[in-house]
Amino acid sequence: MPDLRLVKGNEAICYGAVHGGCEAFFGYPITPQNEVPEIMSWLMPKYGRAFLQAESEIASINMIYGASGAGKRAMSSSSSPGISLMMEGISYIAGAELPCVLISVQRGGPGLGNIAPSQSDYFQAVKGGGHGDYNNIVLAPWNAQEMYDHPRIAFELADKYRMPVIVLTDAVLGSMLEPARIPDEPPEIEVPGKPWAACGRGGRDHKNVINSLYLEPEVLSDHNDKLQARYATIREQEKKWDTRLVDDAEFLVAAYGISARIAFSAIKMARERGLKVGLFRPVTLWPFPSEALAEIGNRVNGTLVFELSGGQMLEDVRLALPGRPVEFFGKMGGVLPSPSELCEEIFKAAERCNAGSSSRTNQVRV
Amino acid sequence: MPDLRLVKGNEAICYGAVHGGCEAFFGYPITPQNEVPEIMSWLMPKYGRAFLQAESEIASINMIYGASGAGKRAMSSSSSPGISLMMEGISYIAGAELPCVLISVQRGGPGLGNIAPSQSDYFQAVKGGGHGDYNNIVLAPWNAQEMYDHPRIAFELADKYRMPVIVLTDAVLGSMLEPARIPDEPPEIEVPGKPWAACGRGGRDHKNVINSLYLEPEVLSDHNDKLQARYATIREQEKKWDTRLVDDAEFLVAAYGISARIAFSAIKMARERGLKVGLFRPVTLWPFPSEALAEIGNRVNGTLVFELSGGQMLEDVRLALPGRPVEFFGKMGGVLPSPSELCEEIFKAAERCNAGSSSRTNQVRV
Amino acid sequence: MPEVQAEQIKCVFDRPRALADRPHHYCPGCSHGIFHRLVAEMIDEFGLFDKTIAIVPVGCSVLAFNYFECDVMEASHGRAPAVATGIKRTLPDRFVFTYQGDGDLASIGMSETIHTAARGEKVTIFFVNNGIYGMTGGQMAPTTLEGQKSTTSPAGRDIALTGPPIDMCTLLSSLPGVAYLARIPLTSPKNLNTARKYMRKAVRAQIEGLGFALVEALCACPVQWGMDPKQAIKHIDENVTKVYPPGEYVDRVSGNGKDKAKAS
Amino acid sequence: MPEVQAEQIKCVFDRPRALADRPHHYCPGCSHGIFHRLVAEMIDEFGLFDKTIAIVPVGCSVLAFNYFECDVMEASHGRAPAVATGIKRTLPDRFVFTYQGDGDLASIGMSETIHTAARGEKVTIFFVNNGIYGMTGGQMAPTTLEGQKSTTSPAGRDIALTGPPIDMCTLLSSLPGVAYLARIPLTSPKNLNTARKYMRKAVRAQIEGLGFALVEALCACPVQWGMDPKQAIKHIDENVTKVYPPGEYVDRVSGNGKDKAKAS
Amino acid sequence: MIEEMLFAGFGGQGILLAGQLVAKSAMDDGLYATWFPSYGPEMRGGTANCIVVYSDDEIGSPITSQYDTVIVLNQPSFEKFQPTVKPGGTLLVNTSLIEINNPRDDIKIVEVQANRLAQEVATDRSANVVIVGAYNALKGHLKNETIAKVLQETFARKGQNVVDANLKALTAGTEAIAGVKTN
Amino acid sequence: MIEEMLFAGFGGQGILLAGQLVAKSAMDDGLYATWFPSYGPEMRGGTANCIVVYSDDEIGSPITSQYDTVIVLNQPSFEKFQPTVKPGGTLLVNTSLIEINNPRDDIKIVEVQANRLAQEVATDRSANVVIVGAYNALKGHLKNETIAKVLQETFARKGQNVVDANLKALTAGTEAIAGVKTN
Amino acid sequence: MSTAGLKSEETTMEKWRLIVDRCKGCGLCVEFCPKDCLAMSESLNRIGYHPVVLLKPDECTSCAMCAQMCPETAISIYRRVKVKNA
Amino acid sequence: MSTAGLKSEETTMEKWRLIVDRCKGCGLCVEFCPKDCLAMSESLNRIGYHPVVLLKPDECTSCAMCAQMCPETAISIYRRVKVKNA
Ligand SMILES: Cc1ncc(C[n+]2csc(CCOP(=O)(O)OP(=O)(O)O)c2C)c(N)n1
Ligand SMILES: Cc1ncc(C[n+]2csc(CCOP(=O)(O)OP(=O)(O)O)c2C)c(N)n1
Ligand code: SF4
Ligand code: SF4
Ligand code: SF4
Ligand code: SF4
Ligand code: SF4
Ligand code: SF4
Ligand SMILES: [Mg+2]
Ligand SMILES: [Mg+2]
Repeated sequence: MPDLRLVKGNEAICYGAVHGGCEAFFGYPITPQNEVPEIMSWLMPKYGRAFLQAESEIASINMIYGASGAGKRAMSSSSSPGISLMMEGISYIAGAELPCVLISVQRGGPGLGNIAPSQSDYFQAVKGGGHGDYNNIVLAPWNAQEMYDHPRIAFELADKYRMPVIVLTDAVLGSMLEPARIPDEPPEIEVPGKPWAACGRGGRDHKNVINSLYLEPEVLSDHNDKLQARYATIREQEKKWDTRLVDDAEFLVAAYGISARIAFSAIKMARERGLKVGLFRPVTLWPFPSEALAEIGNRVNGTLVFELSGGQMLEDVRLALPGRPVEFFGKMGGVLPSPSELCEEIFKAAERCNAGSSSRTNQVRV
Repeated sequence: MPDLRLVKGNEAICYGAVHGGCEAFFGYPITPQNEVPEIMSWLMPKYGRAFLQAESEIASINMIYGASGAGKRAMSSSSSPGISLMMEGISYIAGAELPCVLISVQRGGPGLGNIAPSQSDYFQAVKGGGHGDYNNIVLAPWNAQEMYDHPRIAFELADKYRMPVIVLTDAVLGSMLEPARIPDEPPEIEVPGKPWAACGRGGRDHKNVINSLYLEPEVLSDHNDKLQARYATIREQEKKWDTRLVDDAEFLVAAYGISARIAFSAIKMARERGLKVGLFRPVTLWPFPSEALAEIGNRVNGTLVFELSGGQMLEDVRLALPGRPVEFFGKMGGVLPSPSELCEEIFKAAERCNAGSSSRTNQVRV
Repeated sequence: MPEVQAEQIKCVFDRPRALADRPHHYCPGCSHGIFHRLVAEMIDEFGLFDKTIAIVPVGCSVLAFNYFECDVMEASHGRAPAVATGIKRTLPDRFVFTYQGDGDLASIGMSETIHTAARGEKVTIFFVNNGIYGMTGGQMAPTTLEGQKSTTSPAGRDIALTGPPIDMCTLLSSLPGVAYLARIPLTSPKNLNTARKYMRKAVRAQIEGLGFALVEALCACPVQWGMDPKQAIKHIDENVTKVYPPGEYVDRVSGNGKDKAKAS
Repeated sequence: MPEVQAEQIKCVFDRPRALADRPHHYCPGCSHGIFHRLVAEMIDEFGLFDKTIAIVPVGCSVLAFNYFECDVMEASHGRAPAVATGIKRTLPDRFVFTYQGDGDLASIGMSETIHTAARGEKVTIFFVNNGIYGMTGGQMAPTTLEGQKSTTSPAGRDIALTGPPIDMCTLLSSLPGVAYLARIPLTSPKNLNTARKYMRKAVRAQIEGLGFALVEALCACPVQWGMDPKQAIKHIDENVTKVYPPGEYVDRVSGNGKDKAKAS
Repeated sequence: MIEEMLFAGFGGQGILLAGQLVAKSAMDDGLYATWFPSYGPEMRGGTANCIVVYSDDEIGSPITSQYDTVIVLNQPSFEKFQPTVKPGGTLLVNTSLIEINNPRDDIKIVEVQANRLAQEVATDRSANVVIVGAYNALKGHLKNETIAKVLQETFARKGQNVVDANLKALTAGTEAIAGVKTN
Repeated sequence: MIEEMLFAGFGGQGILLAGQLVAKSAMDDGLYATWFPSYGPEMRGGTANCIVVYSDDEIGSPITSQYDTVIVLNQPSFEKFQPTVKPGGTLLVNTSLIEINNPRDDIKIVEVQANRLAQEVATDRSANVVIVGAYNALKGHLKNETIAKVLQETFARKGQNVVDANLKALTAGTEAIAGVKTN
Repeated sequence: MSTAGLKSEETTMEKWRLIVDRCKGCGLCVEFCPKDCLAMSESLNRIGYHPVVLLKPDECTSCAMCAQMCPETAISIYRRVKVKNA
Repeated sequence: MSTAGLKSEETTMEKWRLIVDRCKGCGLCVEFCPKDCLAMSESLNRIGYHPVVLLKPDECTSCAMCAQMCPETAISIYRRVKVKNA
């Protein structure tokens, strides 16, 4: 087992990517993920891989399209405004069935907002900020170890399903130092062949075309059906989640990423004060582990969704728990509630649920 | 009452915008909305208003930002890939509390897709394809008359709430000819004052700043709270919907825009065949008329959501009808089911609901 | 001993191998078809068939992946140079070219064009300047001539409102990353031969690792110009070339290694 | 009758009215502060206080809306020229300027910069070229010098990989929509006077409706350059100006109406 | 009454205009009407078609897959769209350019030499108007005067010559059905 | 055991490094540890602070609002963060630069002349290390040798001189608390 | 002067061949033939255009100017050459 | 050579004024003073920098070179001028 290193989340991402076989990185600086291009600028060349600081996020995502279309494991990293600029490109990548990995280090929005931690880009990543019916697999790490592990997993899933995988994280996890086990050198990995890649025919008896244009409605419809079928497979096979203290739980908190960390502290506090609270943490935000959540959510008195947003994952929780009391607590703009503040909210929410005063629909923000 | 004119939806939009007080149009060509910039190129100058073909959709949305920040009613129009490119700009406009109107004429996706009609950009418009917690008011016209009326309404709502309003339509409604009552000349309208506009101080005792940057988390949090409070007001006051044949309905179809047109034909067919079906058509997609839908949806045997997508509005319908049987029928890629095909689907869905075999969660696509 | 001679039929002109044997979707008289063939000839001539990756744009030539027989990627509107960069950076020994229209390259894709040139990216761009948005129905392009009618400048392009046409060759010629830059109208068999000469250098610029190369073809879009194909060709020779002078703008490929940076 | 004289205290240098009386957030020795003041002086000098709309960028000067006392809009990264266009097209009698860094204007905003210039948009750009991404922590900009270390070129900029630095004045100078274009380092009181001279013309270009105007200031970013402020100033004079020659590149403002398009 | 119809042909044959003529006439006759076009990616030369619906009741779907009437001006359209005529419906065929193979026997197939008739009274380009005349002669839902008025409005900008030529083409179409050739 | 602490001061005072020193030492001592920074938009001269948590149990939140220990190196930080010390917690104050106004009486306020001590044994710049020494002398959660080893690793690249100076600063801090000044 | 009835894929001449149903009748080949050998047919081909025809086969020099200018690469050109009989 | 103890907003000299707590000690004014009148203080001001001080007020010519170069516009310059006593 490799030694522990005290690493920044952004640093862990770089090692995770390179160790996960990343062959090309294209990115543009933006706080709070600047360490990613900075480290990649020397780490990639060290292993003979391509690094280029693109002139913009739009160029980045389109360079990825090219590199990925040519059969390479390609990645970019950005934060909220930069990710928004990639929406057309992401939709193209999804449409052209290309694998790629995108690191989204969320910061405060909307607009220029600020550089403080946030989780307000959930909808963008999970529901699809670009046009058309497509999905990204979305992974949500919660500590430095997962910041290291997820890029590799992301590349594997991306190649397996030929689609974009987003590692959705935030300014805290990106800039926080924490121990993680990271080998010194990239481990041996196996990368699947990509017979579809447009890398020059090299004697192949047919040309490969990377494309998302299907002019005939029937053909585009079939293409969409194929994508939807793939998404259905992923929903069946790739849901991942994590729980803490749920076995005897009477109340549940659902949170991901940094929120789950705060929630974990808060539920421990709550338990000290006598309330049996458990934590449900989706690790894949898409596919969302609805059934696993329902299994627990249906036997507790209520569920509090905690996010650094105005209530986005909330909708997926509500969809997973129709008719069950679901409460919400959120903070926006980079404000992080302390565990004790959240603990108070847990008590209030639990009380409302116990008293039956938690409206089962009042939080619908549609 | 003005005479009927046989107009294309895209043409109706132009008259609607100009008659609604549009003072600046910036846009970039893209099928299936090319008539909009084409008509605006002569219609706007005719009334001394600004028209400029921008070099890109990104430039368009940022020109709108400028014109709107300067206090003008500004609009752009585009279709799926072009709208995706505007996501950063839209988020900035939302963050800076600027009014603007955006016409989104949806086409087949993802990626380049095709130019056939589609409704697969619902999530992007309704959940927020850009970063951060923000909402757009989203209007969904279903005939040429509404294509004319909605831009004006959109400007009014945009100014009232200082936020983007999207008219979400599609390739059929955009290129279809239909009679609409459109006056020959722009009617007199009243435009609210914009004391916040950055149009030069002109002796004002303070400077006006158009901005979405709030570096301090607490301040950005307050800003977000303010936006959320505004959104709550809008959810209370601005929901609009339309129904057909719901009074005696035993089954319901929920659909918007062009889908609602097809559905309207289909439910008439179904009624001829003895099934009492009604139509629920949200006119505002955000705020989504959940309560109005619930009122009907809770008393019928089931609801079929019909969209030209893989199931997007579906989620809002499910959120509005927790625990109720909700079925889905969708077509992607520009394929338009005929009314009779949809009629078949209505019968099948109604049967499943009557038989109790409509799973109440199986359609969750999260 | 007198040589015995016989007569044989020799093919002197035929479709290049890299050009698919299928009908184009272009309008009658559209230059895209000619330029496609010239590009395909280059692939044949340099033996690049098996190591070429073409990037086709969004524009009338959006379906060009059906016509080039090499591997192809379809880029989003304007971003072909970024796509090319992504490929070339990971497969530096391949021949990577983009084929782009003027709306694609000079309007929405301006940033990618300039930056790719500025980086001296070793890719080749075949640039179809027809001064109009063909595909979307004849809207004004940044390259549309002064006074030219288009569906978004129905009274003719007013340069007081839109600025004068953008001359991409001149604009790019100041960038040191550019190894080769030339412009030629596709208006006669003679010009096609010059085009071939230029295109050869643009291929060599990449193969020899010299840097970025671009050949701009002045093309006809008879339909959107409202002209018949012959008129359109004449219009290019008489009017378009005045605004866009043909010639070599940058040449760091030719033997002497010096730039020849003057339009003829 | 001999004049009766008395002594009075006269202010010979003070903060212009258009510059807010509050501390900047910039690092010690950062040129942004100087350039802010020069811009504010222009607003005062031309009496534009009440009709100016400033557009500030994303970059270290992102908070410049706190410093300019006129109306201000904050643009998204790189898009200030589009925002300016949106304003100027609807309020043609206002004075509209953007203030932009080199990452903002020459990297992500390249397209908006070029197109706004090409359209001859009647706006004025004050361009802070410090050859680096100051705000985000010293990453390479397209303007970073060859061999210069940055956080994304830790071994020094390798132009074989990134291309040589982009010279915006040269690039823009071929566009006929440009009415005025000049570059000056902010490295001495004398240069500041030249800067004022240039900036006046850039203001006039707009006021007189002549077209697009841009003044590029070669600026110091001591912190990201890893130099102290004095070294940084010296570095500009000795090295930066070699790559970016100061002078007037386009001048359609001066009396004679002719271009003077040569860098000194 | 609801009439759902399709017009199909080459891009240059004036298919879209023919449909608009019918839709506009229907509107002017006080009916609800919709017209919806569809064409390939090419600007010229590809196939084009449009769907027209008119009715005395509010129109739901402006598109459908089975038509009361289908009008085809070229061979590919004939092949492609013959199957979309509702049983008992009408297929109007431009036999100037179309060879009728495998005709269905559950529909009414009407042959019109649209190009020839057009050339006779005007130019080739008016074949689309000929067939509109034929259509209305067959179905009779619309007022002939209304169609003539709409034609007049549509072509007014191109001069009275053009208007007249098209009016003649309309009449030629009408008469082709009536079987009464007078000139 | 869980220790939640905050370091705060000007950007140039090595605040972030001091926090990292503690976090790294905790990790090397086999504890869980997190370090989270926060700074203003300025690259230099603004205020900076970081939160360090270490514990013998898995750490939930790496951030909190009340701390067991707060270390402040400049006046604005003192004003801002005194209220964030948990009742009974410790506030370590760099009295070289801070004037203590309105001290709370429910916390332990420890004064260290960090800049002066640093200047005495090394340079002004080591004030951050001085205060880390003082902190551990007070709390004693971490092994002094570990901190010294981490210091060694951290400054190795800058040469043994710098390492030695910082080791001295560490000792100076330790001794300031021990009240034993030996040199 | 008509290709009417020509249902084959190509009009095969010895030196000048046309894929008839690929011709879009643009007339560029006609325009650029230095010998004025070509003209447009009055019939339509299967894709709805009036294709070109080689009016004067004897005057054709196989110079390929027509083929060069054809956007459809519908024309191919052959030449009778004398070869050594090895 | 120290402004220590200077708690006022400005150091007020007749011809040379500094807003002390706005000075970031960059030294550019010092560098550009043709008369070498300026120097950095050893004390810190309230924002944590060593501000500049006017060392030789008598030699200062009010030329404003220092003020010109100050990124903070922390310096303002005054000059004693003779005016007609109207
Ligand atoms: C992001 C985006 N914006 C706009 C379009 C619509 N569009 C398709 S092609 C085109 C312009 C084509 O013009 P040009 O590049 O000159 O090529 P041409 O058709 O003239 O060959 C446009 C605007 C698009 N597909 N994507
Ligand atoms: C879309 C987007 N991408 C990236 C960023 C991050 N960002 C902020 S400022 C900046 C560059 C600043 O450099 P420059 O324009 O040269 O200004 P300076 O700070 O040097 O004055 C970047 C990349 C952003 N805010 N938005
Ligand atoms: S529209 Fe113009 S560019 Fe497009 S295919 Fe037709 S002629 Fe060619
Ligand atoms: S980082 Fe550079 S540009 Fe930014 S404030 Fe500091 S010195 Fe100025
Ligand atoms: S080969 Fe030459 S001579 Fe023969 S038809 Fe063609 S252009 Fe004319
Ligand atoms: S150039 Fe080609 S397409 Fe045009 S008429 Fe001649 S053969 Fe036909
Ligand atoms: S005014 Fe001139 S002489 Fe006086 S201190 Fe400033 S630079 Fe020196
Ligand atoms: S130039 Fe200004 S900030 Fe710099 S030292 Fe002098 S007074 Fe202080
Ligand atoms: Mg074009
Ligand atoms: Mg910079």
